[in-house]
Amino acid sequence: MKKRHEMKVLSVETIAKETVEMKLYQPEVSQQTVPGQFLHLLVPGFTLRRPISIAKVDRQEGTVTILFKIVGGGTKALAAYQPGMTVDALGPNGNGFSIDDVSEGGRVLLIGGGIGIPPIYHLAKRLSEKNVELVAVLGFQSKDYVFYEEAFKKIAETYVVTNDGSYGHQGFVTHVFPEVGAFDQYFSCGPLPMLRAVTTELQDSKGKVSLEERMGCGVGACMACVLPTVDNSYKKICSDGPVFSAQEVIL
Amino acid sequence: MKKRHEMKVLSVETIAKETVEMKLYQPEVSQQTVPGQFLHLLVPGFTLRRPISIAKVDRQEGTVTILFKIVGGGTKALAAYQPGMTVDALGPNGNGFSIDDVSEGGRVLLIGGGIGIPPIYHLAKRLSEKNVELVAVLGFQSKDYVFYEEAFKKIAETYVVTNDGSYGHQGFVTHVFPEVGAFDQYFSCGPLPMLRAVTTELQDSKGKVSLEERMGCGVGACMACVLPTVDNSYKKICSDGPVFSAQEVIL
Amino acid sequence: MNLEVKLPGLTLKNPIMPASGCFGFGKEYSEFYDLSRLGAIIMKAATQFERFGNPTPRVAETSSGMLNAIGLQNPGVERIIANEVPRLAEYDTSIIANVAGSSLEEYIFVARAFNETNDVNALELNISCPNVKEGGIQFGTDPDMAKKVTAAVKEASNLPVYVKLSPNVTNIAEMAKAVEEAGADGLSMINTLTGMKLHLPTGKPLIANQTGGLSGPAIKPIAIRMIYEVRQQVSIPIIGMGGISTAEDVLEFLQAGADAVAVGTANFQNPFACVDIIDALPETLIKYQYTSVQDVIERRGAVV
Amino acid sequence: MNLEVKLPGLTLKNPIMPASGCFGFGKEYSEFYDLSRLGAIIMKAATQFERFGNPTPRVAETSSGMLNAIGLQNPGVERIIANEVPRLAEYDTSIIANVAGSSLEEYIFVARAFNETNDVNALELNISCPNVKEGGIQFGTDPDMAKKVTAAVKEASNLPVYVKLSPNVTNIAEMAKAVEEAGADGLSMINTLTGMKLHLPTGKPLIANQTGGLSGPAIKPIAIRMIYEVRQQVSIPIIGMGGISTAEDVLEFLQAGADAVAVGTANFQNPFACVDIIDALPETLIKYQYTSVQDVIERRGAVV
Ligand SMILES: Cc1cc2nc3c(=O)[nH]c(=O)nc-3n(C[C@H](O)[C@H](O)[C@H](O)COP(=O)(O)OP(=O)(O)OC[C@H]3O[C@@H](n4cnc5c(N)ncnc54)[C@H](O)[C@@H]3O)c2cc1C
Ligand SMILES: Cc1cc2nc3c(=O)[nH]c(=O)nc-3n(C[C@H](O)[C@H](O)[C@H](O)COP(=O)(O)OP(=O)(O)OC[C@H]3O[C@@H](n4cnc5c(N)ncnc54)[C@H](O)[C@@H]3O)c2cc1C
Ligand SMILES: Cc1cc2nc3c(=O)[nH]c(=O)nc-3n(C[C@H](O)[C@H](O)[C@H](O)COP(=O)(O)O)c2cc1C
Ligand SMILES: Cc1cc2nc3c(=O)[nH]c(=O)nc-3n(C[C@H](O)[C@H](O)[C@H](O)COP(=O)(O)O)c2cc1C
Ligand code: FES
Ligand code: FES
Repeated sequence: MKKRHEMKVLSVETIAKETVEMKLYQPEVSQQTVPGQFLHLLVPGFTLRRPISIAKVDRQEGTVTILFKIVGGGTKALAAYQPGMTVDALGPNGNGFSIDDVSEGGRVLLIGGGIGIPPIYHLAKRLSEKNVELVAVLGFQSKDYVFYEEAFKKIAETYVVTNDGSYGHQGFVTHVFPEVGAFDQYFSCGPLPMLRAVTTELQDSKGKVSLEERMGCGVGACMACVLPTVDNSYKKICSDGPVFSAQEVIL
Repeated sequence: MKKRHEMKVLSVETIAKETVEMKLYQPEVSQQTVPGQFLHLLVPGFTLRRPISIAKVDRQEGTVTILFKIVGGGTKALAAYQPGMTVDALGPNGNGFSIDDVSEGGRVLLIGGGIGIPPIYHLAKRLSEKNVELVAVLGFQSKDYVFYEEAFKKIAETYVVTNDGSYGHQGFVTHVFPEVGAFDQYFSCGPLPMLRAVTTELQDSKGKVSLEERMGCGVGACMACVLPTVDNSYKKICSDGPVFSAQEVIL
Repeated sequence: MNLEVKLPGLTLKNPIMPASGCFGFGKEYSEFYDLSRLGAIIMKAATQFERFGNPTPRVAETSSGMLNAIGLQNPGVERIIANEVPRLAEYDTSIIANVAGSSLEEYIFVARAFNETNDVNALELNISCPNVKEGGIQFGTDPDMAKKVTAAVKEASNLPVYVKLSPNVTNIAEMAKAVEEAGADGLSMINTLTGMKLHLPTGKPLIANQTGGLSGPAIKPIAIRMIYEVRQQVSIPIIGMGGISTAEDVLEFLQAGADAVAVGTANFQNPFACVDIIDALPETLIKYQYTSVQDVIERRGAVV
Repeated sequence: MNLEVKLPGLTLKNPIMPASGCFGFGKEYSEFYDLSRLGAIIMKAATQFERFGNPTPRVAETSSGMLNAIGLQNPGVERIIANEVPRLAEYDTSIIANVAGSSLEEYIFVARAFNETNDVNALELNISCPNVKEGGIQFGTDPDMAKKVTAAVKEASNLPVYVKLSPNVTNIAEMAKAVEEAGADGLSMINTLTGMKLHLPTGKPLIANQTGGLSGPAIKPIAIRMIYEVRQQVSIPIIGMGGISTAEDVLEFLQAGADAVAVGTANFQNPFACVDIIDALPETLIKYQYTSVQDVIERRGAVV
């Protein structure tokens, strides 16, 4: 049976502009999670839970780390949590990135945009345990927002792109695609306009994308988060996704 | 101009069953308060402020002490406050017990019921600075709810009454009136049925009562807390009261 | 403690059921607890054909509430009967089918289809969905239309019919009396209030459908008022809903005039909402000196 | 930044005013700040004779809202004109008088009385108070009655008339169009939604009047929806209200179709609510790329 977890806050840290890293203790969730899955967090005073991707887990420690951007009341309240407090969470929810079809010795392109980068990092860590070559393209609004560059550099050939050129390459993530070379498959998470550009640019490549939508239940019951599919049907982002084959869905 | 105060919580202590004493730091309020006045407290997550009487002040320390019973969501949330946090308060609100007409060498009867006792204690402290003989009758539901008995005993001849007889005299506060002797004036605060009994029993004596009503604004603007008066008019409990002459209002 | 309630066509072990549309067809929540614990299950709305519903975003958060404009997405009554009802029938609980439509014919079609199954115990006639443009809403705001569709569905089906009322009306008692007259076995109330939220950066409605239905604790005082009002004027039982999230809320609905209740939005905050409420109900009733759910229902007569 | 708005009969330095009944006659809040900072002040309802209102309790708290059933307690229009208006007239702000009544004659009497003063700038015609039993509410839910009282008050007074609409109706746009046709200079919306809360130990309504009017953030999505809907169908200006407590709320109301706003329940939580909102408004407008209040009003045309 699925549970509702009380996760203990171990640390809360601002690691870039408006960007908070929170480490939580919950061994069960830590064991079960695969990259791309999310927690559905209850923030007191708000009706709906907040979906936040899992950015990394440490199964030994029994910890789960999330990263979030302060955009509204819910994330603002979360950012004010103190170590020792607990967060009420459902999860791990959804279907993450399947990496069964990534072959040993292959080359994988990872594309993350802004707050879509945490699940991509989680995936990179997992892929780095396989014998796979990783190339990461990370897009941010501007220099102040950059995070996890060093962490990525340890495991991947990393390109940082900022919209305003204040750090790394200037422009959109797609602008550095000519430089990244050949790859077998790509994985991407980020804002919808970025995902649209990425899937269009890479339409001849095999790829998986992680999507967002406003959620009600977060568990597949309310039909708030549906997405049309190419076969004239639909998928639920919270339970069929958030990760989908780029070929399967209509963005 | 009136202000909205941030009052710092110094201590929170359960001093009897469901009864919490909270000490707050706010020198300005501490200086201004007279017995019978109240604070109007904002509790995050609740629409309306909670009126809570001031139980004592220490002008030297700049502190204000309140006492409250946990009855619903607001008082429950307040009871969970930790030292160091701040409470948003309006006040001191209302008109307290006027003691100008209490003459030196006189004898005063104080009658408090349950959570109506704190403002009576504040008054007793202030009266004890005058050369006045004090008799206090304190009513509680049962033994577990008794508080401030020792504090009263230091300054007043004190009778404790419990409804179920589990401590002190058994019955209602009015039951010990035959024992208290003559007095010049009485002051009372407590639940409405008690005040009705007290004012009826003591209808030939001069007295002042402190009243409660559900409040909207707490400052006299919304007309939520009106009370009919004997002259066919009305008074607002939050701003004309909460203390009224027993002869003036209709309970 | 005895939590049982008897309603036309339904004997419920407790008065708690998930509200239509907030629990799908039970599958997802069956991963959290045993659905046999529920008094009944109200299924997501069924229409004649599959519906894909409205574009997204379909939900938005509001103070103590939420807006939704799902648009009755469902696989169509036939697939519901084939795939969902049999799975739910394995649980020891009652099944209520929510019947929706945009024409009289569609309502009749759906009601007939459920009538053919053995596992559906009652119909909840949804004449009040605010998120369907083709006219679904009119049935819920015009007493004559409401009467017509109620009578037609009663004729099309042998199952007891609970008509789900819309709160977006000037006179709720008039609506209730109309459907009672038309033969409704019970009422279900309230559906959502029509609301809107704007997206400040664009100044446009946040929900793709523009308006959405407001649910959650924010609307509870309106639900209580409407149930109280209707209870004075009609005698058929009422399944009450609108912002219930605690056992105390359930008691308030029962005192106001409901005979059973449904829990909607609260499931999203707490997937265990229904069972947590069922667990807390006995001590809540004891606290307020009631001996059973039936006791609350009987004693309110004296109160009103 | 320029926060000015021009409405019939009113030039407001900013679009913020306290809502009727939530600010008395300004006296109490003048002890917190200088009332000259307000765009305008809407006074507590005035009736022909003094009214003592309903028995207490008159208020109850709800999730993100409150219920009230004050029952239009006020000293009567003559004493308001004698004692309250002159005091308010000393501030550099506009005065709007809220006109209430339980008969056509009473509305006319009150409107005429205010017409004799020099210091009242506009009338808010309260046809929507849900807490008066004698029929006040009927004017607010029947379009023909609303038309009648609007026309009568227009004739009785030279002041611009803003008709305050009740949200307790099936079709708000119909009400708005009716009063526009009858000559209303503007609308004021929304008044409270009728609600109820029970006192669990007794099972009886907590508010002595049984029902009360629901206000506060809980009703904001309903207010926004109604204003948006009405804005598509009428052209007279709208004073918007219902759950406003921040400058972002004000922007949402302006985007939805309001031309100015009133702040009610928020004053009780924060006596500085109006001035805090006025202070925050410029930066909020800048954040969402507007250059003035007028800019929001003009640009929504393109959006709607
Ligand atoms: C599967 C998934 C994974 C996500 N992972 C992350 C992550 O790792 N880090 C991160 O910072 N953000 C992530 N998001 C986005 C995050 O959920 C929103 O930023 C957050 O809910 C905003 O809440 P708020 O109260 O601060 O903002 P508000 O705008 O005040 O929220 C109001 C409502 O809108 C919803 N909402 C607002 N923005 C979004 C959004 N982009 N997607 C879905 N719902 C939204 C909120 O959940 C809430 O119900 C993820 C979203 C999804 C769907
Ligand atoms: C002038 C005055 C002084 C008071 N002083 C004290 C005191 O010193 N200690 C103390 O314990 N209590 C005092 N009270 C009562 C106290 O205000 C309530 O017990 C408290 O507001 C309950 O809040 P709640 O959220 O716990 O309960 P809930 O019942 O959940 O409150 C719901 C709403 O009802 C109101 N309410 C409930 N009970 C009362 C009540 N008895 N009087 C007024 N409003 C009520 C609340 O303020 C709130 O708006 C005083 C009341 C007044 C009017
Ligand atoms: C996401 C969502 C979907 C809903 N779908 C339906 C539906 O299909 N049929 C229906 O009759 N009511 C539907 N409703 C209304 C609920 O059944 C219920 O009447 C309403 O939400 C009030 O209860 P609550 O405040 O407990 O949610 C839906 C409500 C929500 C929030
Ligand atoms: C305590 C109280 C008293 C009110 N009295 C009046 C009144 O006398 N006349 C009137 O037109 N509206 C009255 N209203 C309604 C408000 O003016 C306003 O329309 C409503 O409360 C919605 O705004 P809010 O959510 O900001 O409070 C009253 C509201 C409250 C809460
Ligand atoms: S959020 Fe409810 S189905 Fe996805
Ligand atoms: S509470 Fe508003 S006048 Fe007393």
